[in-house]
Amino acid sequence: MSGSVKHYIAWRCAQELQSGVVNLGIGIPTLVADYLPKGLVTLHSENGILGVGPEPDPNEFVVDPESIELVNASGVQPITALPHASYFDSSLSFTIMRGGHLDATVIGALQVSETGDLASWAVPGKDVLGVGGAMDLVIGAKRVIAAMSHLSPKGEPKILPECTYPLTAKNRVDTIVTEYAVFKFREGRMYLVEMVDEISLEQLKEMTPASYEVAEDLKVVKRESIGDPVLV
Amino acid sequence: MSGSVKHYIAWRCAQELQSGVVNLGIGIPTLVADYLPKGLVTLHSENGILGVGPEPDPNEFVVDPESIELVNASGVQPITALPHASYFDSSLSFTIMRGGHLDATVIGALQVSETGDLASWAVPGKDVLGVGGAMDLVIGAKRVIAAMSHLSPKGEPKILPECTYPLTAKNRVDTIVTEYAVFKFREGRMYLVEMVDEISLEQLKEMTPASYEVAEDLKVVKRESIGDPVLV
Amino acid sequence: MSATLDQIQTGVQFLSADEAVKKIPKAASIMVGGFGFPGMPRHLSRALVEQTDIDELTLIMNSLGSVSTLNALFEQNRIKKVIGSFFSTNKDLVKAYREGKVEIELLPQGTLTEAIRLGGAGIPAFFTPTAAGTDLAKGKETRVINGREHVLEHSLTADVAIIRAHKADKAGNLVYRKTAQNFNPAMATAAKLTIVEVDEIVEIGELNPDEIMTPFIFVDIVVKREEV
Amino acid sequence: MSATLDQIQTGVQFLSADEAVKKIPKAASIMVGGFGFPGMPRHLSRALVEQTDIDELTLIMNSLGSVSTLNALFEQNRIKKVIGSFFSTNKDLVKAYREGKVEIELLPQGTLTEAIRLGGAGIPAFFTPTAAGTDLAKGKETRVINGREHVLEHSLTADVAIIRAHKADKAGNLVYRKTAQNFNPAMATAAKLTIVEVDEIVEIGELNPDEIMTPFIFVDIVVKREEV
Repeated sequence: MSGSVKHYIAWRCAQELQSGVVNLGIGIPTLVADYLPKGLVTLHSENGILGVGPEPDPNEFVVDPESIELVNASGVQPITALPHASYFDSSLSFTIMRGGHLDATVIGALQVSETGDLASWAVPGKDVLGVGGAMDLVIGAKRVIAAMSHLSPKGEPKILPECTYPLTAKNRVDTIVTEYAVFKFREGRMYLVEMVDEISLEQLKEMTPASYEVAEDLKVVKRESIGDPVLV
Repeated sequence: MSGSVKHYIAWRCAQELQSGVVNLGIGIPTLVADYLPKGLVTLHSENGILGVGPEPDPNEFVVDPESIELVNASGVQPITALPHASYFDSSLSFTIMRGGHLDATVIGALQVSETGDLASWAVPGKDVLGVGGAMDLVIGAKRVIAAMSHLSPKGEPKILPECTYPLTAKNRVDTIVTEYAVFKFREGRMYLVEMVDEISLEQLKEMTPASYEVAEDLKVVKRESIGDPVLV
Repeated sequence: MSATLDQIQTGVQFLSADEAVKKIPKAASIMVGGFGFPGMPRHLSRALVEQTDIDELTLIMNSLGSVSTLNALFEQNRIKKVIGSFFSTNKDLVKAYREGKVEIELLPQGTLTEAIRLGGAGIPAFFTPTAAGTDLAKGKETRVINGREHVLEHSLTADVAIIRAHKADKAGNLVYRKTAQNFNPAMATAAKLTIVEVDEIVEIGELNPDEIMTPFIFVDIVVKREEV
Repeated sequence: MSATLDQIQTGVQFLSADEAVKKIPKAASIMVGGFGFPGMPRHLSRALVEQTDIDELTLIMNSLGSVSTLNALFEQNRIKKVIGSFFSTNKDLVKAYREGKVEIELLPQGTLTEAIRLGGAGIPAFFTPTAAGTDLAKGKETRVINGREHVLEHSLTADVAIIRAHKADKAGNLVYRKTAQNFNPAMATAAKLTIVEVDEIVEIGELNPDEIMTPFIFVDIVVKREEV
């Protein structure tokens, strides 16, 4: 997937987020931060901060593992804090997540099923030695936005009748954003609500084995070239 | 029970406490504070302080319900804080209690059984509308010292084969201190370890229907007149 | 996302006590902070007492002292149930209970605080050793874990929490002082609508981010206390 | 009890890192604080790596990065089991796991932190919605509560916690900074022996009592970090 496609997906996710508190997962979701309305959306990071600011200038900031105290959920990437930020321990951080207090999370996905199941952490047949905070994020956030390429790197569909990869959580996805389309779950049914004009409904269906309905108000949009945003 | 008897019981409890962190219940246990070795025992109060100091001078301190911020577990009695004090919320306060972190609690008792059951919060046939933190204290403290008069105000025994009043907790009492005797529980058995010289073993037995053994090293002591301690 | 001070909007509202209590629905469950005097939201309590069309309430609070500003609610017959740990000394409540006007659910204080904290954390039930083998465990599921009997307790959430803090900043972050914390931070996490009264409102950036005890995400409405 | 500063003794010991790790028993379970770099007790970790007669260890920690000072323990074959949420990127650990030398128990990060917090709070088990219906719930008891499936998780305690804080006072009270808190405050409560490394040791009374995050009751040994 090209950088510009990733940025398009991130930008499109950001359009879903106009206020509130959001946790962004790793991968494409990290890019979403650049497109959020300034000051209206506050970012939470599970390692213990509400009010994540931009990364410090790498030319001015040297990471010393012995003394660094402010990083994002990677555990190693330095960040800054916004003026309204607060810090807390892991228990309170996961109270925010599991307890239903996040307005949304944007999370990368390996597969999503037509019932909103999410697979994002493991691949069958491989050792499963890490899960992190993904399951808590997805179980608790008021909205779960899956940000993903429409097809796998091998060209296989990822939006399926049922996930074949190990689940992160059942029935929790609220919105799927890919480079071709946006799907939303309403009362347990999956709807196509937006697609780009460069493909047909039939082509989309072919790439999307999950059963879904086409929303009455389906929007057909031009995929804009986003490119790297200019950081202010 | 006369004031001097209460003070004797409190003083005798304090002899059990030479270091660590202790929570004192209401009634006689409150008096224990006056007899503790200075600086070696730190007091915890369940409303959220570790490091309770003496009450402020009532002539200099006016309680304003609108603004008072530092009280003991009564919720209304002002206290001071020692130099090493810390404050915390109820969750952490009960983590200290239930989690087994208190070295001891001294608690008033209505009845104690020969298996170490404690009844301290309710009387049969009356409305039971309050329990407070007693159950958590007794379930969690490393040592539970029951501070009590040997007989009820009606002259009835309180140290019994089985409690007839509603229990606070089962098998948790470690030491019983009355104006006549001290009992300790060792490996599930109750032992008489100390008594005052003004009564005989037979008289004590008569007041104490619980079955207990007389410790090999039973101490017979003179009950000292304690009186009000001089606050420094 | 390098938002500056004047761009930050968290959605936390700053209202008067009267405006705030108007947001409380009829038949609401309400958590009320405080342990005795400290941390008790007396300013919001007075406003609630005056807002007489909100009734059939369930109160979740540690205790209700005999001089509590909320006692008028019993005289007004507006309370259906109270859940907490210590009500023995409140004559109005004991009277209402004896007359069958109020239901009381008694929990050990540590079970109450943990039920609230876990309610806010999305954990609906837990096994505690507290109260095992006592009357307060009657009718509750028990289980022996690590050789010791435990009671299954269900966590608590509420429609509304009315709490008290020392300061809020204009984002809605809170700090508490001394023994006035008590149940307030946990209750802030466990209600759909959290209303907090504070002594002082300060600018964003004036609170040390390491010392903020309740992040704004748990706060909906901030009310500045007025002198009584 | 009006103790003055020079009379206060809490029993907290102040030792060197080498002296401190000598208190760790063989075959101990050890909680290790930190989330990535911040809050990781690197000074104590180095001392533990050098104290080679302590083995058959169980580590309880969120993750073990590929540059962790503790990785030497795998080369030294001193680890029996690790419990935590993310180990995928640690080549030494993955290698030891594939060779059958190390057992790994994987928990969702929120379940891990709550299991530690509740372990310290004397609550041995809880129902969480996290992981319900996933492979990480396999073999675990489940129950539908409030219409939703939950997994019964057992709390964690340990023989030892090695953690990191910013400052300790001479009573043993601790404060943390920024995202270096993470698992440290909960781990301090959940171990029989809590050893903490700090940047600075200050006099009693220098920490604001409202800002102390770990009261001394949870601390056994304080070690001042030395410059590396």
